[in-house]
Amino acid sequence: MQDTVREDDILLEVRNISLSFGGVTALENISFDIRRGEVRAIIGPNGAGKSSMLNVINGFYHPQEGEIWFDGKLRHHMKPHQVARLGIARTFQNIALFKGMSTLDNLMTGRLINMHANLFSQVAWIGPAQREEIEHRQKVEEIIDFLKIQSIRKTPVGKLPYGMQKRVELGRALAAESKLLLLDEPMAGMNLEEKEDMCRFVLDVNEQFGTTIALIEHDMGVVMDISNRVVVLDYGKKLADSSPDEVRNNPEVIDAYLGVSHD
Amino acid sequence: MNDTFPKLLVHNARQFADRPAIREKDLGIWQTWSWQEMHDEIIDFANGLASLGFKRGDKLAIIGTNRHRLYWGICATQCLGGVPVPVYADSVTEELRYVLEHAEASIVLAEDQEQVDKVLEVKQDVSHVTDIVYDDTRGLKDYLESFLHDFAEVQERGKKHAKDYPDFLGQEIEKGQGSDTAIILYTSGTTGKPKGVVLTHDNVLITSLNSAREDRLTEKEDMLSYLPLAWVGDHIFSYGQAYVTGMCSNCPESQATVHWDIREIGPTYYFAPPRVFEQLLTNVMIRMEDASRLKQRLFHYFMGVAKRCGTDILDGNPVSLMDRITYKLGDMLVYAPLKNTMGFSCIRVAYTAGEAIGPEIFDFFRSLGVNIKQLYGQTEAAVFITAQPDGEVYADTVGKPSPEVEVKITDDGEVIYKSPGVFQCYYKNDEATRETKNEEGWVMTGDAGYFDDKGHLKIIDRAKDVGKLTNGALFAPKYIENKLKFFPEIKEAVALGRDMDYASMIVNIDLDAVGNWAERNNIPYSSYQELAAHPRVYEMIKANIEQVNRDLSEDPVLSDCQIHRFLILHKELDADDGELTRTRKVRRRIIAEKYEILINAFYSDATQCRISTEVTFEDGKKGTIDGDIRIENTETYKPLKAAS
Amino acid sequence: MTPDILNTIEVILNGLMTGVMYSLVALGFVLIFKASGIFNYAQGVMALFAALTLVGFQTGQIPFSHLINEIFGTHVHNWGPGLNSVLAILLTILVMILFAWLVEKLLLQYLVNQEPIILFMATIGLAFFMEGLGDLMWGADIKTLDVGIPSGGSFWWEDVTRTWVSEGYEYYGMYIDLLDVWAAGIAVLLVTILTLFSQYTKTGRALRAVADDHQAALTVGISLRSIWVIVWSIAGFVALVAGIMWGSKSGVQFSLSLIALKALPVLILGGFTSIPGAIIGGLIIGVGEKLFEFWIGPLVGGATENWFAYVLALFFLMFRPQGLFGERIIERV
Amino acid sequence: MFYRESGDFKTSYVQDQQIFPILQDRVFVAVVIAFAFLVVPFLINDYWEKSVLLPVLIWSLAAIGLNILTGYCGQVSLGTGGFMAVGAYASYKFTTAFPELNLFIVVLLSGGVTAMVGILFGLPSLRIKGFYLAVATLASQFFLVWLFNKVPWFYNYSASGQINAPERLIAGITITGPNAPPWATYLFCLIFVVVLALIAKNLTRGRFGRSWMAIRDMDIAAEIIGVAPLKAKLSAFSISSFYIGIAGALFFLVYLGAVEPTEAFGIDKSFLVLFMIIIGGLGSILGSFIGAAFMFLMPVLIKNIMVNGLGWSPDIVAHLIFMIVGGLIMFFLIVEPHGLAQLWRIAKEKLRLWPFPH
Repeated sequence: MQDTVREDDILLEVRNISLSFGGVTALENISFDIRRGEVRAIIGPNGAGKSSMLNVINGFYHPQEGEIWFDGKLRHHMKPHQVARLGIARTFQNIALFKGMSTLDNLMTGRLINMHANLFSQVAWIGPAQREEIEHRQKVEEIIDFLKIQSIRKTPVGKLPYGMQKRVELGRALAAESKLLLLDEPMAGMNLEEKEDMCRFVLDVNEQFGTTIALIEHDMGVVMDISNRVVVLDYGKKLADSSPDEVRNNPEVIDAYLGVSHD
Repeated sequence: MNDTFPKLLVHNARQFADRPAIREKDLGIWQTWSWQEMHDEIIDFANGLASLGFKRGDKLAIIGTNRHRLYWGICATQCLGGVPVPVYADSVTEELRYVLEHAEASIVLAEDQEQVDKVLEVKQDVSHVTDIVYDDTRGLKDYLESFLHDFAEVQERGKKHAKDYPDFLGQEIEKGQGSDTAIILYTSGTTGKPKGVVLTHDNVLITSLNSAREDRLTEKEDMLSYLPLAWVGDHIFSYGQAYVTGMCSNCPESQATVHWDIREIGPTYYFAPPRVFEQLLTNVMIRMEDASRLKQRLFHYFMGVAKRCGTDILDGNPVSLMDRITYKLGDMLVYAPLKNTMGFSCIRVAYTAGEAIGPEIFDFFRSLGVNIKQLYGQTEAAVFITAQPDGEVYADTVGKPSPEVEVKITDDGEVIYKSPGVFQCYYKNDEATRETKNEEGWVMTGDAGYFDDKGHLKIIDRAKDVGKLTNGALFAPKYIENKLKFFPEIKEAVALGRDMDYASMIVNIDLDAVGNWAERNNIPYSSYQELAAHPRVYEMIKANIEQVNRDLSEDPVLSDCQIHRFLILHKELDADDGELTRTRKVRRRIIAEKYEILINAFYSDATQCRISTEVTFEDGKKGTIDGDIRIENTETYKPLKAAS
Repeated sequence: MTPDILNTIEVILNGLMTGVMYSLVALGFVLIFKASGIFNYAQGVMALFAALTLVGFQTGQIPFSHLINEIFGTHVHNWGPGLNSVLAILLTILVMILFAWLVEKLLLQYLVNQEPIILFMATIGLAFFMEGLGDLMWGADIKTLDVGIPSGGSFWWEDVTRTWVSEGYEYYGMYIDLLDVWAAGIAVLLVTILTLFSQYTKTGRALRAVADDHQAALTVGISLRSIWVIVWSIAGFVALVAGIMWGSKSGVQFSLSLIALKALPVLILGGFTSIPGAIIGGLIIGVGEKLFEFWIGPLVGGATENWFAYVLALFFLMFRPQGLFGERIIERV
Repeated sequence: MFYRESGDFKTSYVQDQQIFPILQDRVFVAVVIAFAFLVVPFLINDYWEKSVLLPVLIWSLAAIGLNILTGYCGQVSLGTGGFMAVGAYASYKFTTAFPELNLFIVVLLSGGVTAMVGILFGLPSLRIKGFYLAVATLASQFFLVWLFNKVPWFYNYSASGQINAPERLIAGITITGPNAPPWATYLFCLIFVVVLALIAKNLTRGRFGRSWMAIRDMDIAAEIIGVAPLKAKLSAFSISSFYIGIAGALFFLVYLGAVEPTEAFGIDKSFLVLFMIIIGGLGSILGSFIGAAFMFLMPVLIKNIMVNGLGWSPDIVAHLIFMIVGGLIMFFLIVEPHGLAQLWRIAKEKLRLWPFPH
């Protein structure tokens, strides 16, 4: 990689991250960066530490070593909800929607970090709370429109088919209007058509809202199509970090990953 | 005198100021614009168009579904004395290219990225298009072409333009006259290139006004605008009548959500082609199948009551007190909830047109108290030629001539008319204009029909399809076929008899309906062929045909068309075998060739006929089906009245 | 030793004995929780029910006699003089197995894959139901239970401990109820049997397999439903043992079902899945509450046993949410 | 069947976010409330007050409170009885220490005190989940009741250890004490219930409600999208306790008049309220009402039928009621874990689709 990138083009940088659970190493000395406005893919075979990496980025796991720089600042020990407020949103590999709520409420929940009406105005409802509610409802409706999920607006998400749930989850992450969007296998378990739709949405999000995206994905075709740069992890170590084309031709990567993915 | 739509807009903005003018389900709610707000938006957009260099006489093509801004585009264009040219949203690029080229459109108003892409694809071929304005910005952020404009951006330019030339638009609106061209509507002809029907403000406005008066439409009506913008019906109902009455048009969220949206809005005024009503009825029946026994019995009992007295109550005919009370009860328990689920609770007037509607379907809705009526119209007439007045509604007629419309039947049986709505010409197609409209202003409809003794027009068929039997009596194959196809057991029917002594019929049974019936009656069958040849099926179809014959015998004009002989074909007519078009219309010529043996047998004494037919299977392989086909005679009835 | 020290030792010993009782109830919880993930609130009521049934058999009561008399105006009470203890215990075991089968048949099979908290609440419902049922079957009056386990203070121990006191103090010896000693012995025996059972029998191994991984157990052909019946039967048996002990000690009565509540903090301390945990947790709670009452009780008006166990569990949870022997929970997303 | 929604459409989010979006529902609720305020006070007598209306209203309030914590925020609590006791004793201390203090304020302050206690006992919820937490809440139940028994300051050193509600007036009308007219106590409770139910609805449909439900449905995901678990759980604990405290205060002041803590606020009350929300419907304000009415009135009804009607002995009937309650709990958890409120929702959905089945 040519290092012609300016410092403030980098949205997130992880430096020498190491993470272990009771002696088992999950990540070992990982460093890479995510530039503003790009789609960054993190790939690797099962157990490579991809999800752990995302968990580190959004503060769910705390690495024993290493630094995380976000938006030009060194990030200190933070809880996940504080990280969310910094502007990092994510989706989950196994759908983690709020099953008892409707699509609309799930998306509204995604906007909670932007809502501030205090207890007393909530109690009264009419006034600031209602105004705030409507203001955010509008934003959420735009996302509903964007993701074309109007018809399931008031359906409890538990009743939705899998592909739709994935879409709603993306919507919930979008609702936060974050700077960085982490997608953990957004296309896992989808059929071809759903995958194409989801690819389209991911690219649209990136273009329309200028959101920086980091995603974990197994489908190499998808990764090659939509990502600008790819990090390859294997057994908690970084194997490669370059453009999709270079990764595709990297013999080490082929050995570790591509070779076995065609079984 | 408000003789143009822009003038009406200005008038309505004063008269109905805060009343809703247009709604659109968007972002989860019914976004609403009052007449005043709509007026301001349209004025801004018109000014914006002017700033783009759009001027009197220019054409503005509009492509997209029912979006409020596209409707605004129509009026804004008219404000400047320009001519809107709506294009069907599902047009392929080829059609779009033709219309844009032919109409010489200079600006295109497109709904969204999809339509913009289409327009961009054809743009280099069509020289006139200078600018493209789009409504929905989604996905268009990266389109950097300077001739692409966001609708809101054009309105912003309009505001500036209005500041620079404050009197400009008012003067332009004043310049407009009733005789100016209001719109060009391209009809998708079944053959050849589409023709652009030129209608003036007078055409649209007077027709709208007359028809609205006839049905006493007021500014309180709600109309669901869900049919294609480029279709004359939508233009009259959602635009023409809306402007003359001040009522509100409601645009659904999307085509996929129409049935939810209608339920929410609960329109008071509604139009749908027969197939929509048919679909609704089928849905009702299917959904009732799953209901509990009690509900089913309740439903069927009260539907029986409705059948007995519902239409009479609707038409204001005398009905016994007991029936009135039961009907009222039925209304509480069944009819009103049913109408509620379909969104028909508030309907005052609903129209259907375009093709014949099954009497069962028609009566079903009328007996519920939904005032559906039939009308007969054409793009060339700005819709209204005839319509059924309240209280005079029949399943088999299309009503009486609308106000100020004269209708005549030519000697050949063709319906012709003259009205204030009659179009000026086909755009840049004088030859076609001359063929359709004569010097005195009479327009040929191309339909054969006659007036019954109640003064109602009855349409029989396309004039060119109507022939004569050897005795000189009228033979209208499609009319009889349609009558037969209203029976659920019959899927297709082909009537034969032109230049013959009598009419015969080739029938295709409906495998689902008849198969179902067979299962219930323990009739085993393994194939369509076997079921079709079953004697009891023949019996059933025969009964159906005789029912049709009985109806026909009461018809003063068509009593000679009664079917004398019929057969049930051993295979289903299939588009793959060329017997039907892809849109499932019968290809008479192919059938005549293919089944010549059968046709000959009809007009001989044979009661049996052997035939071997080539078929194409689903996987594309060819094969043959052999079969002995029975031909049966049917009862015919003495005509009730002699032809007048 | 001063009498103070000796008294403290006595309190500790008594606490240990009470703790054994808690452990017995907690044991039933752990068994069911391990095998089915169900937190069986009804375990205490099962003990009450088992004890009631046992007494009923012993005294020859006719089940539902009150209800029958009420409805039909009859005056039936007993069908005979009653059974001897061994027979009564065997019959009661049968009843508990029948009960386990019914629970599986009527309740559990409909609740497979429900959230744990729903299952928990269902067992609360079950507890209420059984409480009503037990009372309706056998009457709500307090009954004495005697299956021949010796009870009363141990004079031998009193005599032995009397000699431990330092010169110049007056001391009457430590009081230990023989019943408690028996209970402790039986508890040890029970745990041993259960351990052997789960280690060395096929059924036992199947139980452990189910506890480890439901799905895996299903794929190797272990019928979850029969496992549940077995586990509930064993829990029923444990409940019977606990019921006998508690019943012999303080009579068979409604308050017996409340020991289930006491078993909850025991479980929290010991962890829900560990049999040794249940034992040690029970001992800690038993000793803890007795000592606390002994030392602090008098200062605050006594009756601290009502809440001590819970508050202790609460504080404990704050620092070790997984209990003493529970595995550390690593949360995943 | 009765719904005619066609034409009842929403043109703004304000309309769309109403508590009762359907016109007919709004009318119905308005009629019910009007009836409760304008008609019932004229019909009420002692029996209806003490045996039906007051307890149902007060238990509804407690059920709403527990539902906020358990139904909405997913934190199971078995400490309801203890928190009700806090409300009761707080109200006793307030009204005896400041006899001039308006009763409305006394009750609200009692709720406030209970909310504080709730926060204190809610702290462990940050580390403990599920039934671990349920067990931990038992600590509050037993400890609090013990406290009110053992510390004489709470019962003003009265010889009996009981507390008795002194007579207090609002605008010249006696609200507490033996001489309070039924309509006054009823209206006093009704005002609290109606206002607090509305507030509960407002809270649960807004920012707070969503953060609670997010924690309930998937706490880890909730935290990762930015819900602070500390705030969400403690706010649920405090607001829930506020409601339960008010219920406790009303229970003591206007309903019982005299209480002894072990008897009035025992663990059985905790279970009772838990059952109310399970049977009524977790996560539903309406369900809290239905559940409270059902759980309170069902035994009363059975007792009336069997004891007064059939002449059975009360203790047999009491056992039967135990069985029925337990059976119902199991039945509902199996058949409809979302309770009567869900049955009502389904029925309503059916009525809206009538005559179609779906």
